[in-house]
Amino acid sequence: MSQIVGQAALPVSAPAFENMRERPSRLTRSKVRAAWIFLAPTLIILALIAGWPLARTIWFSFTDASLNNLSDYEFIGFENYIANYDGEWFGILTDPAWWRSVWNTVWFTLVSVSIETVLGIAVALILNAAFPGRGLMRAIILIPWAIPTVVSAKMWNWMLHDQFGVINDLLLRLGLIAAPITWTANSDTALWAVVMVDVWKTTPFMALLILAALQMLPGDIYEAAKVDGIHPVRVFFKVTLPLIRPALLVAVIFRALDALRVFDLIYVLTSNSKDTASMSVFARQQLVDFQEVGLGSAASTLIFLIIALLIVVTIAAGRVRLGGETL
Amino acid sequence: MRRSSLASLAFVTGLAVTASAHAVEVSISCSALGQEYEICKQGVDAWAKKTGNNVKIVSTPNSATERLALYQQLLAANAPDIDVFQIDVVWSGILGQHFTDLTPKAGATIDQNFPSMIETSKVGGKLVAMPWFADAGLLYYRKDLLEKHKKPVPQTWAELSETAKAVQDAERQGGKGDFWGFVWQGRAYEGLTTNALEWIASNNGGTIVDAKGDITVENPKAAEALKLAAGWVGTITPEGALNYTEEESRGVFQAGNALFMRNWPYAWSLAQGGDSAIKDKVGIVPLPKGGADGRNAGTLGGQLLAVSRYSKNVDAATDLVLYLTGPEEQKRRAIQGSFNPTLPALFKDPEVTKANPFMGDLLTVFTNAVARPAAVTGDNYNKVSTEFFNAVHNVLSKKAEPDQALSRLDRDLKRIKRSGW
Amino acid sequence: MADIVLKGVRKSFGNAKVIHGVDLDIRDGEFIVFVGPSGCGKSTLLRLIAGLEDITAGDLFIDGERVNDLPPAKRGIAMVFQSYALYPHMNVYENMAFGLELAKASKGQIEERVREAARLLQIDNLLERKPKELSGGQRQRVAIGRAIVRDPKVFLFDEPLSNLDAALRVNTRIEIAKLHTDTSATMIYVTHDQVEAMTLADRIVVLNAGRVEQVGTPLELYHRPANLFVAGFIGSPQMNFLKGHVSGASQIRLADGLTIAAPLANGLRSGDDVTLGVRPDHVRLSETGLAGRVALVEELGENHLLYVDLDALPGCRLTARAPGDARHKAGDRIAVEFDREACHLFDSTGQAAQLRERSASAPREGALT
Amino acid sequence: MTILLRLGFWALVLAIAVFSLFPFYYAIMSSLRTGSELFTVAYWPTRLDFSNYIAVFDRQPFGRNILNSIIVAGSVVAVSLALSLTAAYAFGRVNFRGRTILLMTILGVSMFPQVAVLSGMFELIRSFGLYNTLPGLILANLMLTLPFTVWVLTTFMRELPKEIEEAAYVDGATPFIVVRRVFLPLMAPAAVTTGLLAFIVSWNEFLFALTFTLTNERRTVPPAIALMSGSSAYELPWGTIMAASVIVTVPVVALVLVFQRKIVAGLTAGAVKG
Repeated sequence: MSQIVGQAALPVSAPAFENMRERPSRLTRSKVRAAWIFLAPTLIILALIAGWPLARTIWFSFTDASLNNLSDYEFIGFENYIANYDGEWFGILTDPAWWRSVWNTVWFTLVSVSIETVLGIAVALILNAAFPGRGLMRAIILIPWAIPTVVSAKMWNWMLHDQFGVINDLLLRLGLIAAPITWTANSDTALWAVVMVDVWKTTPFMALLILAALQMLPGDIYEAAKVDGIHPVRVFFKVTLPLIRPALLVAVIFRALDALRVFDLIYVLTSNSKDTASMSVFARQQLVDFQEVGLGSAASTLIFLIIALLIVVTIAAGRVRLGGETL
Repeated sequence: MRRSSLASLAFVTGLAVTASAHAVEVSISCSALGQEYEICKQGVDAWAKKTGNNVKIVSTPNSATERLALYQQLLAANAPDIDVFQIDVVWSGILGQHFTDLTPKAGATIDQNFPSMIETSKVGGKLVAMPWFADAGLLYYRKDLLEKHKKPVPQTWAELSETAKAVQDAERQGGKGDFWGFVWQGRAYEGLTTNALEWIASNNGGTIVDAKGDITVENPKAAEALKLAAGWVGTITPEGALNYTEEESRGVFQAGNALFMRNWPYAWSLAQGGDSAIKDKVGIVPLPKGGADGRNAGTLGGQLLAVSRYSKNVDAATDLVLYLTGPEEQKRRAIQGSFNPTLPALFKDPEVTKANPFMGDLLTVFTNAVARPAAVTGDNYNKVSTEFFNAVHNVLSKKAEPDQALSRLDRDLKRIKRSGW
Repeated sequence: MADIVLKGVRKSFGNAKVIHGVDLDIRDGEFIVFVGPSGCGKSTLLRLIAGLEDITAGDLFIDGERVNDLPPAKRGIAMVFQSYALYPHMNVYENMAFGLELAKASKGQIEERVREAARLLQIDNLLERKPKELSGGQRQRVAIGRAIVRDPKVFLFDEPLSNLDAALRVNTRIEIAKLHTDTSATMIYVTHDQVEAMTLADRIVVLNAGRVEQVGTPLELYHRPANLFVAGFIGSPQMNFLKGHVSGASQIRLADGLTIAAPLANGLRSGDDVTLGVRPDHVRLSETGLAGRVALVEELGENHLLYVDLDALPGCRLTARAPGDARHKAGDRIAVEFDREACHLFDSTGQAAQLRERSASAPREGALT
Repeated sequence: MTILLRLGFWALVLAIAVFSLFPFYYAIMSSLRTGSELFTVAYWPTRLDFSNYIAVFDRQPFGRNILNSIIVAGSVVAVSLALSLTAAYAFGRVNFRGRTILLMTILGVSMFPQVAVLSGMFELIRSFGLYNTLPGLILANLMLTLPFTVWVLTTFMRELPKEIEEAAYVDGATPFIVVRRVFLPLMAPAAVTTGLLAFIVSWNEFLFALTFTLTNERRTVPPAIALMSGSSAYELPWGTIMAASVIVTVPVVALVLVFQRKIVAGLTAGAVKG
């Protein structure tokens, strides 16, 4: 291949510049070839472990499959999404419980990810400062994240218990509340309780990623800023924040992805009524509790579409550089 | 492990024909750990010893919904990994098609069980599981406090409300600020269905869906029962109870902070445990009636044993199920683990009543127990139950009036039913 | 050691054309400097030679071999980057040894070459240090050392001194010159600093907007700039430019009543627009010349600069350099004149129109007629 | 002024520590108590009762569960990092057609709720014969960690100075050598951080671990804890669960303490400029 190109290219006599297609050099070609070789294992593994289950889910969303018998189903088009029988509308898109769960999820994501981002930056900035015991602090902030969600959700459920929960006890002792609050039973406070636990649990994730970004910043710009006598707050907004933005956005995107799929926290902490259900809780209920693989898959596909839409908007708004070009 | 290698050794050495016919390995999912595991293991080992087979116990999630999800996953994939499944009474309709019909093998033993237990084990005329042990909702009360305040054990829900209110007020005045009258399971989950079904059934309000499959839940009796229950929240029941499961309510009760509790029989031995604040101060009775003309109705719970269609050793597995659900084993379990037998005869067995003095009283509870409409709604039971507990939860949290909630529930259930369950 | 030939080399990034067909012959052992303003494509051209960018069209030969398709390491080149590009996780020794190691040189050979290069650059006491423990000048030496050990046919320097302070810059410049004498390898050096270009180069290539404006020895470029761009780019302070047009057979008219006698070269006709260029060194103060006002005086010690606004040419500010301390101050009225033979003439397209023969015997004559 | 600042700083550090640690502290407290004690609030241990800790190891092969978790999480991290470091080089430093689409597709994998892919994954694992094996779990967990590690490392890879890579090419390195000898060491802080986060993701993973294993000996820690039960169906062995949680948190803390030195400032310092 390279030989042919080499020979053909020898008698170059200034061809029309505009019509020249870039003829990649050995270096570029070897880089591109290496890139594909490097990507191949990742792509193969992802195609293998994700491709089939995902394709299957999307396919099932157009069928009436039931968990009881997955081999016997019929293709029913968009009926799981929306359908009309005898003047009455059926399908997820007409189900108020679904839209309620969408709203719950989006609200939860917006609130918790915002709080986590701000707190995460603060924690990361503190951990980035040199002080004795910094290593220990790093370990400490990771503890909430290290406790399995299965456990920490139950733990908080216990701590938030209205009768013998330690949170109410503390607040009562501190005189902040007059009577115990029924944190998780009341749908008004339940989602806030979920947000609180989520913030407690995943701020370390944000903090650590932001910390890594901070650590990779060159130190001299800070020295320059110090010499110039710029106020630290200004330095943060004008220098630090723009520089860590790519990493910050990736952290936010992945947190948002997780938050939009929130399941265990809401499942364990709240009463699971329709008022507090998230999209994933809804999907799981259809899929597992009701054996409606078709409906559940449709809900999952809708979750995928909604998340994809939100992420694309985020990426566009944040102007994340994807492979050089701005999306 | 060692056993199976012994078995294969036997195979190699030419004892093959006879040995392999017996030495199969059967795996059973019985409850995960602790005392229940021990008791299960003893029974299983006894059978293994008797038949020469191996039994592997597979532990499954403690939470009912997670366990059901796991079962569905395994069964939907036709996986032969578990031969014998321990299932909840309300799952027979959902999972029934994956299980073998035990009728021919079980034969006469079927009729020795509580009819309600057999009813719930049947799907489309086939016996898909054998009853293993029974459960039913009970009313726990504080003997000492009722005596102290000179109140009788309530016979109706109305009486319970009054007594609870009176004692609660008195106790609170006596300095126990966080004392409550009555705790139960109000979280929007299956437990609420069992609780609410007790209120409605005891008030002659039916069982949501009747045996013929007709939706009966929209009726004044049911609305009346829900109205009463909604009145408890915030007065004799903490608002937090709207997110309580069994353990949270037991927590409040066992800490001595409640007069009444609705719970399953399991709480008895714990409340009587050495470190319990209310040891020897607790009594249990059937749940109250809805009124003078009502009835005592505890929701029927309990577990069944079923044999997977995909099992490679259906015969051995069936044998194991029949052994475990047989009178001998049930008696042993009743004596050693306080598991309530599904065979009425055992409640009068002197050895059993000696070990569990309260068990004699439970016979009436079980005979009167009300079954959830699981068998009749089949696949759709979870949907029915979910709609039901969501509707009830709305009433309890004062988001809807009972009439209104029940009428909407009726509509939603009809929508689920459409052309039939 | 190798000669390098570029034939019609072009480069574009997408639709943006960066190099517009460069032909260049670089002789074996020559020290070539690419200069030009930023964005002129000089770094790109160097990276094309290095193989770090793909050549869009045209051919590149090193030592007679066409190397368009060869990866950098196979071209027999070594490169010193503006930012040094040291491997931060390796110490100095490892940094210098990395290339040899990849070329599968023996341990002893690596050791010998690295030590020798280090001695040459006087960094043999730093071999164990990590880059972050070095000063800027030391890092630059390591970067050069990394190039030396590979014993390349061609050295490529991409503005290697621009991050150093003035004193260090001069020192390192001299060392690079010495390196060239010692190794007699072909060197290509990119800079925007004309002092570096003038002092180091055998020949300078002046680039502008992706085109070669002129190639020549430093003095050729200084004395005989081929066009307005080169004339303006080489020499500091910049050459003065006076606009005018050809009047008659041998006169250039700068303004009404202001003409210069100039024997015209062929090609220019009466009425053509031209530009007259005079270097500040050739502008003399006089009693009688072009009258003007001193706008600004800059004292440089050994000489001084006067910026003069000419009365006759409004908007034209002339720079003059004179030795010693200034005897004038801003606002003073003075007159200037310049030698005719020191003048450069450019036609309307900016090309040098008239290369005057320099003869010592040419009569010195006032510009003003 | 500076003293005030310092005080404020330490107050902040303290606040963060308390916020992070209090629930964990409460878990330790709970793990030292049994029975009805658990239903009362206490801030200090009244007595040290380690019976819960003994029970954790007594009632199930918990040591084996921890080992399984370490094997699974460790392998997942190793595989994820190995794959995503090379993939990040491709995404971050090479211009090739379809790069953006591929990156978005990889992100898309993370957009399906876990429960939706569960049954497909279940069939897949079974068809590979990996049901109830640790490799099966490792494979499944890659789906959770790989998109994340690829994206994060790509971002960091892009931030590295271009000249260092070019210098390596001039020195004769192949893309693979560039990744291994030059970028890998420079990416250490990011790789350690990402690896740590991926480790915890895998360490905490519950749904796959529960569904794809059947026997106690093959279970990882989260399902093992979730499957702990009291002596009867409804009783939650709170003390034991808390004890188990405390035990499993220790390895992670140790891991952080060991690796946090790698997360140090300015590994790229001295690479460029002066």
